[in-house]
Amino acid sequence: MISLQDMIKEALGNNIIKIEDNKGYIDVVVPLEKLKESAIKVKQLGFDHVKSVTAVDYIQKKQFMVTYHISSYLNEELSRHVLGLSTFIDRDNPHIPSLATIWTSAEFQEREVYEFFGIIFDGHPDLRLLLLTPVVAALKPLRKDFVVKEDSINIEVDYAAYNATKWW
Amino acid sequence: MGSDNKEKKEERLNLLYGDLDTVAKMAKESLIKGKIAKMVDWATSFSLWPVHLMTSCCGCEIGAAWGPRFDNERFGSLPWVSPRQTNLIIVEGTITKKMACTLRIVWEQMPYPKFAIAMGSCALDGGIFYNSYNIVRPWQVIPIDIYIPGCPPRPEAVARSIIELQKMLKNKSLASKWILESKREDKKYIIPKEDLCGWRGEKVDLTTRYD
Amino acid sequence: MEAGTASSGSGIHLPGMEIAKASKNRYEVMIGPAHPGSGHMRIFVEVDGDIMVKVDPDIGFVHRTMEKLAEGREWIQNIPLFERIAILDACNITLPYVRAVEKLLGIEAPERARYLRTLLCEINRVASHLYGMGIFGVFLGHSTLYMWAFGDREVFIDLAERLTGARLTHTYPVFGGVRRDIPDDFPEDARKATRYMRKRLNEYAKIFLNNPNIRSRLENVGVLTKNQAAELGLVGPNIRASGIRYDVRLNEPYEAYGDVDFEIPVFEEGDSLARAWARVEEVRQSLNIIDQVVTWLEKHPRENFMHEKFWKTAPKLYKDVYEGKISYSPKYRIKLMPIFASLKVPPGKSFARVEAGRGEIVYYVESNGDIFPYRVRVVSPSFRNVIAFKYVMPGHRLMDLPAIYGSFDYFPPAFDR
Amino acid sequence: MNPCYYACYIVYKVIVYDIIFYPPVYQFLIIPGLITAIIIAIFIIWFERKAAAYVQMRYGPWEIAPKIGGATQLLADLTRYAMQEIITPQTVDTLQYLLAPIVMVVLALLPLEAVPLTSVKPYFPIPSGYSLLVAVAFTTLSPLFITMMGWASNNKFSITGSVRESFMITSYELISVLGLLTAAAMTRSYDLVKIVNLQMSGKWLGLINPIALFVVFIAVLMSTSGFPFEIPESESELVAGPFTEYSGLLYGLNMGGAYIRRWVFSILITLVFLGGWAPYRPTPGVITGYLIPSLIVSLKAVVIMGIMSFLRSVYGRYRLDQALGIAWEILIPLALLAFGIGLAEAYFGII
Repeated sequence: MISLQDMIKEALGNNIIKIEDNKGYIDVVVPLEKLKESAIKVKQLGFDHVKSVTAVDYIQKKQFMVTYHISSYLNEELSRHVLGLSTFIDRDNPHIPSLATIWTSAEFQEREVYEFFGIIFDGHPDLRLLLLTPVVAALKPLRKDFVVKEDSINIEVDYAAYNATKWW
Repeated sequence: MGSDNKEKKEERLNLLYGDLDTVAKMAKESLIKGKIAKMVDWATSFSLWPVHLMTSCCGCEIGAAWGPRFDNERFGSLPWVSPRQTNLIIVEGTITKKMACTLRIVWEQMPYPKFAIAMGSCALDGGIFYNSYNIVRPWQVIPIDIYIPGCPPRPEAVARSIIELQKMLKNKSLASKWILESKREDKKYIIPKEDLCGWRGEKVDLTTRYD
Repeated sequence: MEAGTASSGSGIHLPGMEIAKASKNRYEVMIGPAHPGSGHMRIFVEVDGDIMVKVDPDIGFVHRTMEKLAEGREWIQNIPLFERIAILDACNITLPYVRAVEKLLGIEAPERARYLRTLLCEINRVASHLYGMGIFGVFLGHSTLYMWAFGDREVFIDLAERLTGARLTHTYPVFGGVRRDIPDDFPEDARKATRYMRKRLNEYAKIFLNNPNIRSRLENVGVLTKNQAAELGLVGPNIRASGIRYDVRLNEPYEAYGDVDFEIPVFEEGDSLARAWARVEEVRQSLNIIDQVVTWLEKHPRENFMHEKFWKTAPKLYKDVYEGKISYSPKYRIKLMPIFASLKVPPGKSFARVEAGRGEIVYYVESNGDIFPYRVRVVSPSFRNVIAFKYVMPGHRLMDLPAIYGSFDYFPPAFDR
Repeated sequence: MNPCYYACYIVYKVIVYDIIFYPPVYQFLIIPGLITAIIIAIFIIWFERKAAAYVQMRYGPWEIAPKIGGATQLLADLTRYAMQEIITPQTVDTLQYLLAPIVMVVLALLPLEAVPLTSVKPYFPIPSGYSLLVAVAFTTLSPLFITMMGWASNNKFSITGSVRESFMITSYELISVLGLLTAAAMTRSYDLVKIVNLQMSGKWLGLINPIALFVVFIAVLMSTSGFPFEIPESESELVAGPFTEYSGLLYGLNMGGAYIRRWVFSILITLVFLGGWAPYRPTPGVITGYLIPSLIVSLKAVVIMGIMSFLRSVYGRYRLDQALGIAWEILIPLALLAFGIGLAEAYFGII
């Protein structure tokens, strides 16, 4: 029984920039241009669905990290593990090949990342807004340079307007 | 005195000829004098049908409040499907910017006399999501009669709000007042409809019935 | 329903959300967001005659921006925040967050805490399944099932309330353990509840699942094969109804699930009826687990339910009350240890998954060593189930929409977060 | 004789004989017409809610009148509906939109003009040898206006609902007509009085030919969208079907209209299958010849309506194609079978 890490190493070869055992999942970092190729290879191993598509904004490094957490349903041995397929993309020009054509389960999650971060998934079959209104989505709310106020005293509440709505 | 009598005579004549305005006025006057006004308030207070408008997580407790244990149907209140046949909105928690338009449209679709209960601290002032970038205070969208604090409020609190609304209806005779005045005194909404519904991109009909 | 605007013609156009204009003999129906058959979401349905051709779920009507808010709040404050994802399943929903942070902290809850968490998780699972079944009943016009399920749900909400003090928002699991221990007479009540529920489940089957009228609505409707379910990445009872034997409790046992004895009901049919049955059978298994956990808790002496690192900072009164030196009185407010307020979590990335009532819930937590999380990513079960509407519904009749929608036990706030 | 007394007597006679007990007025407006129908609708809807509540482990309407179990609940609902604003959306066809519910209710009551409620000749509303045929023909009129409502509302849900309604019309009408006319075949008469008189001996047609009764019962459920055939107004995908846009009094009329139709059908079933005013034998006189038999018929009809209402708490709703399948594949053969059985029974002289 070879370990999962070796299996991945064997399958992806020198596509891997870094492979590490994070808490709860095995993280494989691949370069952006090799992402689709690696995804196809990983799927052939038996990883059949995407659990989550995550983007993290590293504003200081001017990078986004996009991680696909993938696992398996049909292969019981693989279903005990979660594999993270990560890649780093440029923050100013956020384009990434879409994996929704490989894993259908990524379709809605990529749409969500698109509207929250403004990351454009090239080749996505149906890249539209999902949760937000266009006005809010334009803020790209999950980026780190969008800051919500956390001080409850300074929250603007127009109580004069509130009084004006009392009726009868 | 003499001119008064003349007017009264004219009114009666109008009744014969069929001046509908006068007839409506006289009918309204008889409403004030008679017991019909009280009857209307009584009937409305025991027939507060909330519209099915699930807005957020307090919906769980709404389900429980009309479930067997708390059974708000005891107060004659029956959750109903279509806004046209109901007279109560229960705002169940947070209103997001996407939902606000729907809330206003549903409110406008309901026939008068109608009432609104804001349930949960999110509906009061944002609650735990007070600094979220995607929420709207419900009182900015529709006029609210009663607030229920709590996150989420217990079903007993929902029942209490129905009882309080019944009391309010009877004491202030809200329902019959609408029939008499045929419009609400204050029809202002804080956020205009074009702001709420503008994102939908469709042509919003801004001339509501009350302008 | 939006009847006022619904009549304004074919296909409305949302900027950024354009959908294809309906062709001539097709008809577009908007189910939601204020529609008795939708809950808090909208479904654009394109109908050809009576057959649904294209289904496009439009969601986000309950999006309360939790992932963003979590980045500005302390680690412990985020537990009640994430509870609001699906407050009817609060313990299951927050547990993976707690576990992910525990992984970063490098601690593990003591054994008693693990059993207590399992107990509340299973109570929540039963309540959540009953909620789903009730909504399913009302979708099919069967109001009696709705009332029964909501009435029996109260039994389990009561149990949870006795355990935690709150009907829905328990905030029970915290880092390193749980908030408090069970009351002394809890096991007896729990056994009574499970006995009652087992009896009721048979009655549910009699009036709902074996009702010929309901069976004819559900059989061979919304069929998902094993491979399709895996491809769409669905979760929870929905995949187990399609023949996939996947349950986080089984595949990656967490808390006390490795020690208790239970089965995972798996069905092969993959239709709406199988999904409904999967829930009923799962409730039965949960009742078994509750019984086992309660017995374990009774047999084992009271010991620590909080990790030593946090317990030693607890106020003296709190310890005294718990250890029985002072008898409990309502005037004592049980507070969390002050250490939680300024908790700093070591930098790192962690990932945790838990089988919630509606299916697997996944958290990705990233810390940079601050008192706030750097990034929290939540993927709730409904988030992964919603894709099914787009691919399963086309080809069915319009009247099948509630039958399919209800069978997936979809809960919009859980999607929107 | 005191002239005043004489005048009073004349007025009394006119009121009682020429107005109240004048059959077209009495049957259309009093028993079993409008007033009774409204009272029955109030009672039955309350009963429906209470029965459902009983099955569902709760109280149902209560606080409004705790001593009588909240029986005045529907009074409050009706008053509220009557006093609420009537919204006419801009997009509707105003005339049809306003007229359709009113015409629907009036036409729903029309069959009562044809059914005799007593065997005493002066109290027949329309003395006719074909009263069964006329009544059945009248029952088919009002559903057309439900279709019209949906069309006039100009709302997608309404139109879909009215299309479903018209599907249902085509399927249930044949069944109900076949089922009701089985009685005509068995008794060799279209006259309801004759049909009831034949059942006086205790041989109710419903007992002799239960299949016909069952078929008609299901057809009535389909026609008045009772569970499990509540398809045109199925709330979980079409908000309220054809009635979606209606508010205030007009919706009250719609809601009442369905119950009035159910009431009319119940009276027809009572007369045809359940022996009408049997075992009571009407004798000449207003009270004994008209009031009492009509009350007996009403009582029996109320029982039928109660059974129909109770089904709500047991069944969900069928899909449209399933309901149509049940109608065309099961009920119509059953109706034909019932017709055949009826003919055979008539031939062998059982009836």
